[in-house]
Amino acid sequence: MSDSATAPKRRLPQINPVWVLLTVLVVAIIFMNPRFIEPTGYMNFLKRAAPLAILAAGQVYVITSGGFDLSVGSLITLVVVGSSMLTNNDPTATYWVIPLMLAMGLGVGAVNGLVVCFLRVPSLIATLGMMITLNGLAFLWSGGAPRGYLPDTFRFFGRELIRDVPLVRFIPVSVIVLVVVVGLLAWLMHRTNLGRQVHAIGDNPVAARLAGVAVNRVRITAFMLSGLSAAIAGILLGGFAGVSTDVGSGYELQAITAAVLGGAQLLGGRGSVPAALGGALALTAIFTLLNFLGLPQPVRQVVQGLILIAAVAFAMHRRRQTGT
Amino acid sequence: MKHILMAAGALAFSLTPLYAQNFDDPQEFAKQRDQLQAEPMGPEGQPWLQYIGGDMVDTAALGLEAPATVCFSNAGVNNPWRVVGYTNMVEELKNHASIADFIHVDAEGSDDKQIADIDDLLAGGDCDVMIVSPNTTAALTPAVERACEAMPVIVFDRGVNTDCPVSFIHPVGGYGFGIQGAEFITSKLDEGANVLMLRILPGVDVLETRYSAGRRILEEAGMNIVGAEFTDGDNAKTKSIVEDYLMRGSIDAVWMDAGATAVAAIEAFEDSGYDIPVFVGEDQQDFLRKWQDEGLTAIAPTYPTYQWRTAVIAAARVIEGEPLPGPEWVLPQPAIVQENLDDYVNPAMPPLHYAMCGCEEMADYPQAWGGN
Amino acid sequence: MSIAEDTPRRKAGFRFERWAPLILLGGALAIYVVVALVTGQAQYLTFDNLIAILGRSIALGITAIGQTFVILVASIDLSVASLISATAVLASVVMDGSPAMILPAILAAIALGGLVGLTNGLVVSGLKVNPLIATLGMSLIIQGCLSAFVSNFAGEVPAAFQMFAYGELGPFPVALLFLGLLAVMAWAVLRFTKFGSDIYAVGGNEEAARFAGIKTGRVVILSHVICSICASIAGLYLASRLRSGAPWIGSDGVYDLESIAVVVIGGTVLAGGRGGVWGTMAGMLIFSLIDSVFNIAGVDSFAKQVLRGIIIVAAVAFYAIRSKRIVA
Amino acid sequence: MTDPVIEMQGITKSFPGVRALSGVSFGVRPGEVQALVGENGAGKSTLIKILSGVYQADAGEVRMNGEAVHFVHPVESLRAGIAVIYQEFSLLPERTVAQNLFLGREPRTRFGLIDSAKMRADTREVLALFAAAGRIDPDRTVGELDVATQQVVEIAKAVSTGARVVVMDEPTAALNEAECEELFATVDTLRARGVAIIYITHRMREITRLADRVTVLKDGEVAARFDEVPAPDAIVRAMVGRDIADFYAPPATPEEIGDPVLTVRGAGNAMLHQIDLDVRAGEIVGLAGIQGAGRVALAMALFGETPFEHGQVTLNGERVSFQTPRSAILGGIGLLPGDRKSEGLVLMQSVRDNGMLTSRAFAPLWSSDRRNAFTDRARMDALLDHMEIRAASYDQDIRALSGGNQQKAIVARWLSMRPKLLIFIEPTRGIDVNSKAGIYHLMRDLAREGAGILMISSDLPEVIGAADRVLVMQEGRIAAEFPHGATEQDIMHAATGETGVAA
Repeated sequence: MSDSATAPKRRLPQINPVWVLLTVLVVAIIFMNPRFIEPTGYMNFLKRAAPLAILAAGQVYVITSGGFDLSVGSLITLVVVGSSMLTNNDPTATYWVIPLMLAMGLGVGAVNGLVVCFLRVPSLIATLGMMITLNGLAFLWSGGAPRGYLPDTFRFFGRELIRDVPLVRFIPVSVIVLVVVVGLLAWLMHRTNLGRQVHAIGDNPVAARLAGVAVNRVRITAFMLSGLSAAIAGILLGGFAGVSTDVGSGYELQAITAAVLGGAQLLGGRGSVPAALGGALALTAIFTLLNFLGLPQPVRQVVQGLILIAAVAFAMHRRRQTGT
Repeated sequence: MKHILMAAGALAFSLTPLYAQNFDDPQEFAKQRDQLQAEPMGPEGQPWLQYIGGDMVDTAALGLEAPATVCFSNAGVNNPWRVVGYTNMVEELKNHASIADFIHVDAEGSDDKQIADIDDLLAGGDCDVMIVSPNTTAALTPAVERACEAMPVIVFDRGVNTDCPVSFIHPVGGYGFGIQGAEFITSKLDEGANVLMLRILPGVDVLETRYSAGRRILEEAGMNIVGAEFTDGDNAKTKSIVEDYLMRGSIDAVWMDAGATAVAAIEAFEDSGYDIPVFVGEDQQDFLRKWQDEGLTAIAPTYPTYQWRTAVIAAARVIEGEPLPGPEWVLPQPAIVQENLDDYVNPAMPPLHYAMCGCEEMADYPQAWGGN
Repeated sequence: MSIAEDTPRRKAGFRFERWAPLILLGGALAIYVVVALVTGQAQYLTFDNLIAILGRSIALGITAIGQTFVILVASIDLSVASLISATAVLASVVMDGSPAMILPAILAAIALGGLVGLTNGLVVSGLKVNPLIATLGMSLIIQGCLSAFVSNFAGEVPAAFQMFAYGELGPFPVALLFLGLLAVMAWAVLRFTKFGSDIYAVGGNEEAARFAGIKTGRVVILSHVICSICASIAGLYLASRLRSGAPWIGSDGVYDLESIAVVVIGGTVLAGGRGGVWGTMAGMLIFSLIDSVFNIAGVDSFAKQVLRGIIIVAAVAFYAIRSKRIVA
Repeated sequence: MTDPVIEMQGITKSFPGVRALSGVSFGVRPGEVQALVGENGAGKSTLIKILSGVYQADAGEVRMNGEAVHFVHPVESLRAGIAVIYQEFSLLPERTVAQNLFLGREPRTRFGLIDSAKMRADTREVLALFAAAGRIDPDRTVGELDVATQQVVEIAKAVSTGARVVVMDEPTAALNEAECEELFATVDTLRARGVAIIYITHRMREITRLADRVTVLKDGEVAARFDEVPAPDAIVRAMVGRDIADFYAPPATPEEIGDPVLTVRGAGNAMLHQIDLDVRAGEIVGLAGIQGAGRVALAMALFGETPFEHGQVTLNGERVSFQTPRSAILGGIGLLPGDRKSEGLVLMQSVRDNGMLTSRAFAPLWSSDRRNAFTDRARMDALLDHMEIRAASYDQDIRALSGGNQQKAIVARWLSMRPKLLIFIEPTRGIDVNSKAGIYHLMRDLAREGAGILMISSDLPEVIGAADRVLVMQEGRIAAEFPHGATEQDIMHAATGETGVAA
């Protein structure tokens, strides 16, 4: 339309249903437990959600580019186990171990991407293989049980609080990490060429390639960001909870669930980092709520399953209604 | 979806009364309580050679000749307890010239795979004696029965529903573990104190008996059990659960059915700014160190990993034709308490090392166990 | 016009894809023989041992046959593992040691499988939910319902039913013969029935199938029902083999992801429309052989996992690397 | 004269933003070949899709043997005896010829199993109608067959349904001369059997050879109806219906044509042989040929997607050898793919995102998506405005736009890169007549600004009208060259290899 330059029309911002869901859940939690509105309540909640939220923000890149990353859970385990092996009780080791772990996350992501791009193995299988391999590596490296404690310097990010903050009294360091990482990933996804091209290759890789997009480079970058986010999540989880051998198991499916709750389209083309954050918070809120309700683990599983199917069915329904 | 839920619900209601399996057996409870008090026989200071109850089986009639091949079907090395145990086993092998060959197959935590593994060993291996650490009791029974027909079998850790093995090696048991922790709590706190019970998983026999014994004692002493939660053995989840409980009220003691997440639970108190209450953990180094550093009021019941040594010793005796305790070899199951804590804390050992390993005197200690 | 239209397809005399599973299987077998010989354990090269290897992965094989159907229609089923647990528990509880209840238990298990498959199929084809998500959700629901009420081995199968897993007919285990029979039946369905033909059509090009008058939704649903029923049978087999059912046997065996891996290694493509049940059987045998190789070579269980992950990727790359299609 | 088997009356159909058909009446009798002609976008495909039940008409009715029918699904029309052979093949490449032929209606044995023997025999019987029968083994998988043979299978599939009405949509597009003759013979056989045939084509020669009657569609209306086949000129006039000089932009004057932008000498690869080609600045070169002649292969070779394996390529005076589209784009080549939906657009993204895609692809990954070395948002919007793209907003998903507007957005993608050579593949496929003229003038404007343009099109009038020079490809070679103003006959002869007309 020729007048669009003079009066650029913006689409009415459609509210992503995940925010509605999250609001309802938070209200329900507050109803169940009024102390949730105190800093201890919601800060603990955010602290708990931080690793999943970061993971989901990374996963969105891969999903939007048209793939899956199932390897993030075992990558978390490998990061925690590996850090404990490398720091070996030495507080000063943190300063090189953390960069090394971030590099390892990037490296694992790069391998995933290379396998998908050049060996042409579908990402579902490629990252499944990576998941099994990394789990084995974590065990192999540690001989079955991690050998070192994580020093407090390492655990700072996942465990410590910054106290005497005005208004909220205290802020967990992990919440700051969450804000910074998700903010960066959101900026990359929605304000840079990378983000637009991730969308493009997930939408139509052939068209993107013929338009000059370096499809492989973008895809590998998406996997690397997912790997990096898993490494960060691993550092937070290790910091929050200390060493154990199966820290990350199950996180890959939770991350995909969170991204899908946030409206990311499986097989690519659509995805939003803030909405994935919303999805992660909503998922954590569901768990918290079920906990408050005193519902046992099995019920949580059922609820998670129902919500997952309902969210996607609802999205498909809406898409068909809008005729697209 | 609705149909499924209804069907599952209907199914469940028909199940629940039938299959609430009995993990609360007063007779077994009493028996294990006695065994905890009993004076074990055998060499003092070497609990892996000691036994409670005096029955012995003769193995000379089995007619094996040294050196022989021992095959080991392992349920898995998928948690630190089993890793420490398996290391004990490998190190113990060095003490036995009569065991020429040792074949280890790992079922990676799957019943189906372990059955296949045992069949493989029977079909192709040149096994003379088989050691089995069953993944689950009922499922492995037929496979073990078949193995018994071919050769002498030693079973340890979990049992099987047959008495065909030469000996079934195990410590006192789950009730004993539960009793030790809960009695410690009742001895430290008054009636009405708030106790939080943390459990790993439902349905695992050895853990269910720990819980039922613990709960029985706490209830009898009039403790207020504020909750019993499953943690999946997940540190992060444990910490979250404890934090949530702390938001709702005070806790005077924490009872755990396994110590893997004990430190995470303690940290929840620390991070929320509360004093650490009376704690029941297990013999993992990280917990023992925390206990020592923070001066906790705590106890660490154990499910000793030295039973893995005992399994090898038993196999060697079978080969050599020596008698051994059987058909059940009940090992002592000591708890670590304040008085002997210093004997077990060893900063050189990894955090998830189980201190009650009976391995301190072995040749490659501590390197083989990951210590420095 | 698109690139494909203007580029005449090159005629391929030797269709690599058809033979790839056999090449892989041959490779696995060769490795097995070499490892047995090199480690001086020739006793592993007997007929008995071959049977033992064949019998290693019966449950996986049965599940994978079902999984082949859904993957051929370009769907996928992640709910098989929890369904296996559920049917194993259901069967062993219904039987509860009584031989008279064997038949009702089998029927109940298959009915449960049919119901789950029907629901999966309806959600996938009716609500258009991505099959990965639909069946993942279903898996959580089944597992949740199951572990809400059962937490350990429940019930007991009568000795007569243990024939399924432990019986032998001549030198062959009954279960192995059953698996063979099931594979032949699956092959026959895919090869000789209209339904089988429809499966390939829907998986290959859903639009073309619909234009040809095929009720595509029905084909997808029926494939899911078959897949779930196969999983129920695997559950029955495991109940027979383990004498009872427990809520973790499916997930412990990782039957969901492993059955998918087996199907894909067998040359069935995830995008649907190409592949078949013999490839899946080859994939299953490759898995069994690899397991046995690890056992006789005494590979440390952690290294085993590392190798297994690499092998899965490498096997799929073996097919995929030749394609020019962009995958994601 | 027999009664018509199909009668369509007053058919009207609109799509969002486009009126595809208005008040079209059309009929066909048993045992006749009715040619349906019209330019791309005239409404032929829409009419056929309404006949076969893919679309429902907004108004009007379809009668079959005198009874009103209302198909809501292609299966219903198929059952009623109407078989449509679409241009896009609906064959399953992984299945055999026999399986494809009887897809969805396989013969069964008494036990309900597929009767493979009968299916094979029936396949042979159907194929016997075609001269190609001897070459086709019913058990071969379709993917192994070449395009022409696949076309035969596609036709055989329609015939095998026992249809009384067969619709053929440009069936000769992929066939060489001998194969065309086989097809004509098949059509004659069908006609003799009393089958009614609706034959869609652009080629006058085929109309003269086959048709009994001709209906011409233009802009969604019946422009002319001939009960006897008229001279080709009459048909063409009815099809275009306007002053051709105005519809196409005027050709370049000699002064406008500059130095060669692209020179190719002796280049080739598996699909191309001995390609010699020049494209000059300011010039539009048309590339004609039948499907499979290698026109797209040539474009993709120049663009680095399926590179040349030997020979020389010079772009703007420099020797180049592009191995990927990226390097070709950096070198100054742009390409508009022929299949917009599957090769051109990222459908779920906005109009602006589609326009900026290429410029972003060459900017640093981490830099802002609003501005890069090639363009920025404001300039892209100005470009889109300049091309008069009709969209509610440039933030709108591009899939909601009409084909012509989508095509313009892709052109905008390239304009921001200022390419020296632009390759258009089927630039007006599926675009309505008015937008077509816009695209032609746009191409001419680009040429005037100094770009060389290579246009690949299957629409012969378009190649003739829009290009300054026409190259004809045949079997991977450039077979002939014609100046502006060549006739369709000349080009068709060269394309099908009937006579070796050299330029």
